Amino acid sequence: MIFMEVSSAAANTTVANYLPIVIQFIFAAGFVGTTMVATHLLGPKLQTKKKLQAFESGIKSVGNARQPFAVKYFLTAILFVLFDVEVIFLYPWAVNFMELGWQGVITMGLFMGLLLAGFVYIVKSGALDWE
Amino acid sequence: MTAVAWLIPLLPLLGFIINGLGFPKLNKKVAAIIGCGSVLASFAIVCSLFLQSLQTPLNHRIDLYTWIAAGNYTVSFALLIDNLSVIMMMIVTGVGFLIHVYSIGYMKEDEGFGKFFAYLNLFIFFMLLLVMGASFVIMFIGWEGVGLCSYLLIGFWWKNREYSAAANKAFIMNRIGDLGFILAIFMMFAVFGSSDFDKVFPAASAFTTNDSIIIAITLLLFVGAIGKSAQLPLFTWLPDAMAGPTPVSALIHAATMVTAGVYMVARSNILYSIAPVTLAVITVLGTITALFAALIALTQNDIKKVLAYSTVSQLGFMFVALGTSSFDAGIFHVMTHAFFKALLFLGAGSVIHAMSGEQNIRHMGGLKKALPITSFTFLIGTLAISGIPPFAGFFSKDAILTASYFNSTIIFLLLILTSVLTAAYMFRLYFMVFWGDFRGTHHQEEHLHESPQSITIPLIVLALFAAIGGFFGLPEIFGNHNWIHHYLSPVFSQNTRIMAHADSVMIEWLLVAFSLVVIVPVMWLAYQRYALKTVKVTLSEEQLPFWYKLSLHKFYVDELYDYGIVKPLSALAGLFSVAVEKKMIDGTVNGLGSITLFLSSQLRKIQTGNTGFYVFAMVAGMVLMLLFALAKLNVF
Amino acid sequence: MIPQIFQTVPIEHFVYLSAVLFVIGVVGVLTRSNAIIIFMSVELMLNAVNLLLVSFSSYHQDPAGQIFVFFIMAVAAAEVAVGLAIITMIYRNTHSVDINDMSRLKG
Amino acid sequence: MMVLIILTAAGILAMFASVFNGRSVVLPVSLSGLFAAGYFALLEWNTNTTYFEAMRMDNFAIAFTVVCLFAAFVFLLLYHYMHYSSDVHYAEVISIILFSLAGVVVMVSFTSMLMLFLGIEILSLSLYILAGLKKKDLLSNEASLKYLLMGAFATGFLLFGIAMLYGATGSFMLSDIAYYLGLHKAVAEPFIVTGIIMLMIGLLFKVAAAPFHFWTPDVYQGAPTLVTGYMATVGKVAAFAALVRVFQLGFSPALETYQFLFAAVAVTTMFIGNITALYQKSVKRMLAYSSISHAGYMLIALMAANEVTNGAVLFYSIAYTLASLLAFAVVAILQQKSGSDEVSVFNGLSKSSPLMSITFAVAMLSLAGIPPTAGFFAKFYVFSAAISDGWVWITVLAIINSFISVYYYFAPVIASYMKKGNEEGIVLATPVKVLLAIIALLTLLIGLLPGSLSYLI
Repeated sequence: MIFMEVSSAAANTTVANYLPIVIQFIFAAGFVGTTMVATHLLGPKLQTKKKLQAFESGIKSVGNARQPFAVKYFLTAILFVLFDVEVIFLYPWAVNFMELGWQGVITMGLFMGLLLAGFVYIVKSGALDWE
Repeated sequence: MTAVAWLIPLLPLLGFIINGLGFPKLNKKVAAIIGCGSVLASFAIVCSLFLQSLQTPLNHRIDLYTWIAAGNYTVSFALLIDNLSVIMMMIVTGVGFLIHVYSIGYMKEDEGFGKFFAYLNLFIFFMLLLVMGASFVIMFIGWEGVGLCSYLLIGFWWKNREYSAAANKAFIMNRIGDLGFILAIFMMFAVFGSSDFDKVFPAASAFTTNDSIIIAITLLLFVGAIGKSAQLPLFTWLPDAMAGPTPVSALIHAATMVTAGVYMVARSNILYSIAPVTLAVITVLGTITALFAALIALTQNDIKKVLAYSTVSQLGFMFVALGTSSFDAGIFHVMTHAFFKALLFLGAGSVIHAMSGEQNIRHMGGLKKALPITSFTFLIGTLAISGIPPFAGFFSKDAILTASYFNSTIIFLLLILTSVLTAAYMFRLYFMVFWGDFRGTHHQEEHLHESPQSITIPLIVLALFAAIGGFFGLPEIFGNHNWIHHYLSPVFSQNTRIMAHADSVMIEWLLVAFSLVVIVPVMWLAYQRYALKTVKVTLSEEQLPFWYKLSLHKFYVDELYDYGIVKPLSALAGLFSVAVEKKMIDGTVNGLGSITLFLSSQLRKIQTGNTGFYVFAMVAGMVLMLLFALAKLNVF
Repeated sequence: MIPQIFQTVPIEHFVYLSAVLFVIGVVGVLTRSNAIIIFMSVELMLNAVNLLLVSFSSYHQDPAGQIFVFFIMAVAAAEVAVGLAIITMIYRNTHSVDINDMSRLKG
Repeated sequence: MMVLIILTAAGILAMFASVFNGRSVVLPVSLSGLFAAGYFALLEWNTNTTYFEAMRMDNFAIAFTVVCLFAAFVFLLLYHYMHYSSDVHYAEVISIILFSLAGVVVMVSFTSMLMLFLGIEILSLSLYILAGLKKKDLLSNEASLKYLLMGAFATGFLLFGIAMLYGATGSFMLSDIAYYLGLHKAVAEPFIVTGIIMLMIGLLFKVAAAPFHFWTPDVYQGAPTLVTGYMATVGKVAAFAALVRVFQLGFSPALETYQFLFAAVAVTTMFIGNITALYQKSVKRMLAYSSISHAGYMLIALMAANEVTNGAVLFYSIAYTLASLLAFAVVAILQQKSGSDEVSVFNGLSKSSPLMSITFAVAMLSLAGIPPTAGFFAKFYVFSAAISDGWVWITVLAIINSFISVYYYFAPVIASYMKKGNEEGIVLATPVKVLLAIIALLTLLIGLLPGSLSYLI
């Protein structure tokens, strides 16, 4: 077993070693908790019947609030995800910016150029036109 | 001439290409010239090879190019020209050419004329490949190719009919045979590292007699032969194949393709001589097939069906010859059989042609006046197949009977019985068709006519050979040395098991005597029953006196014949054809087909269309694979 | 670049965690019938692999594992884009994203 | 590398052509891209050029690249002649095909697991989209969704396998993995075994081997016919090349841990494919099952894992690709004309289009493995690869299977020659005719001269 040595080494690990994970958990839970509590406390509370309706201004709400989104939202969201994720390739480049030098710049330029080409295609084919 | 031997298969292939591409634009005359001319040209080359082989035995290998190179195995596209392949080539191109000529007349009204010749040429090409191939792989190519052509040609007239169970049966049976053949080839690759004759046979000689590997290979090869040469239990496709045009029946299902199994066994005689067990199997199976098919032929009413069963029976004879190690007798019978059976089929075609497509012999009768040439040549064919000296069939059958006599008395007696039956059903056929009164419709009678020259000339030529072909293998007693035995001896000479039984003079005389003593009375009985008596007994008053003129004594013999021979044999034949052929063999074959289809209908239900199930199957598969792999490593 | 302290956590623990996550993903694919949720389960499987890769990367002191993770993320994003587009297309035609309704092709 | 650049550039050009109203330049651009890519691939013959320790253009890679480029070339032409005026997404389809080819090139030339993953995904994502081309067609939708969900699921397994192997060996490089396996051969490591099997499953899914084949019939039937043809040829051949490559370059020292699994999968695949195909009315679906069974035959060569394997797989791929190209082309043309893909549309084809019926017959003969077509020798190679290592039982089963298959391959051929149908002539564009004739001739030629190809790799 390749992990044998590690397993034996694991004998002298302590709970303290898990501290970063514990801290991360605390942060994650704490952030969610804090935000929820904070909005609850900070928001002004005027709970009249009309206030609880989905729309005010005298227009009665009709049907289910869970209407399908317009596909346009969807398309934009999908495109956002695509371009957003590509950013992760910038991260290792940024970290090693100096070592990679000009070659890195050129490579990333090419990468961004290809992304940009995709973007141009999207704009040209009208995927971002709202109407 | 061996330098241009590669042209022999190439010419028919060219004919196929030209006719195939030209159809339907090419006019019929040109198509016929190309179709027949290419085969004739091949035949000419073969003839020159034959003449050469008469001086010095040929054993020439032509390596055209390396065909397959897979790892350690190479198969070169090589042709083998030796005396055995030359004699087979003679049969294929010679008889093939005559049948091509015959087809010009037979198919002239057909709109698929050019296509028909293209298929025929393609068939000749593959058949030549089969007999000329210098390795089992090449032979297999030809083997599959002729099967394919047979399939195409049987279906030639099936345009509007539903694709029937009969065709499937033919298909499955041939598949089973091919399976045996190809498995044998792969076994040869595994054992000898090659499938070339000149590597396999010397290597096989090193094995001891009855070595299990050799037995397995020979048995598998024989399974291939069973399928192709319509032996028990895979023979029922052959009568069904009669649906094709008659020249096809003559060429493929009588003269050439069905004898491929015989050729293959003869070619691998060295392998078989090491496996006496297989030879015994072949002998027994051949005998049973011969007897069995002859019994069935006795009661058939379709002219082509009778001939088809007769072919099966004669093929049985050939296998007995092989099984008793008289390979030359087997090939000799292949040759004479090609002559007389092609003749009979072509004659039948001529009759069918004259009868406007009628095939039921009960509706024929008295055709000898209208079709004199056909009738005469058919008679020669009948005499030849019945084994009447001096016609061809006598000598070849005689050689087989002699060989079987030295092998086993029971086999010998059964074959004698089969010979008698052969004479009985053939003369029944002959007399029913050509003698007696015409029993067809008035319309048919008006249109009775002798066939055109392109049909009668091949008949005459074949009749000539059917009459004299036997002298190629004159037995010792007639003073002449057995030509075919000596001609083929280079091929079979390495074979140590072939017994020299020159001291069989007594047997030879016995057989001649037997032919005259037994077969001639059978002929006479058949004449009584089928030529003189009205077959479909429509007793009208005018005819009765004629019958009474025949003596009471004769009537008695007739009764005896009826109750003593015909009735029991008919019953036996009925039993065989219903219980064994239909129920057992066809049942099994169709059963195999329907089981597979049933499996198919069940298996497709797994494909539910539900993605959830698909994913589940994937996961289940993964778990199984992991479990097996980890269990194999003893992880658990 | 990788905090030393993580390397003292036994690698098995990471393997177990990601195996569990992976199996949760598999079970999600197996049991749910909503195409989007199945898709999310697949993403969960991919992220389990990501976790496994980074922990091995840390264990082997080899950045290749992390590079691989980047590629998985990028490809997963592309897959999501294509997948959601297909699901949208189907929703427009059938007003359902239930895969049990999707069995016109069978046999 | 040049090959990848050219294919990507051609794809981008084709993509832009659609938004800048340049439909007419799409075909010239894409075809010249294909030819240039083929040329540059062949330039590297016998050079074994390595790129970034991630790809190696060895002869294996080049041969498979060229086969896939040829298949793509055929489909581009067919697509052009059948859909130029009818499909609004004409240019996009072609650019997606070009992009997917970039994935194919990566898949057949990788030396690192990362590239294997990327190649597979580039190809698969393209195929997911292509399967759903007919946006309003519910069957096409369903095919696309099924393919996507199951494909993504299979990718999960593939990645998990890669991760396990990385954990055990510390590298993504095939050569490193092979080195490690060679060193620790005796050690039964669950990590390695699990890794190999998970990865195997991911790839077996792509080649449609049982029991990971369930997507195939549904997707093949639902997808537009030309796309199905593309999947069945390029998609399958590339996936198979990847499978061979990863097991040969990476895992060969651990042969005994997976060999019997391949044997079992191969046998199951052949039987399921062939037997289920018997009952199909739709020719497309029949061809889908047939393609499953062919994966089974090819797996036999892979399982044998000897010096014949590469040649056998390449030869089989070529024979299978040529025959499938013909078959799908004919089915696509008939389907466009009559709107159905049932066997009955073949009725009377020999009258209405002799060329199509004869080429289709050649294709079926080749797929059924009847001499002297390429398919016979393909099977011959594969079986001799198995038999030379003593795998007699599997050869017997494979031969039985190939005989079963003849039955269903003949059904449409019989329909086209022996049944009466619509005899109105079918008009084909001349390039399509020439293409069909050339592929059929190639099939026969390779059958007659198989030796010339077998020395390639």
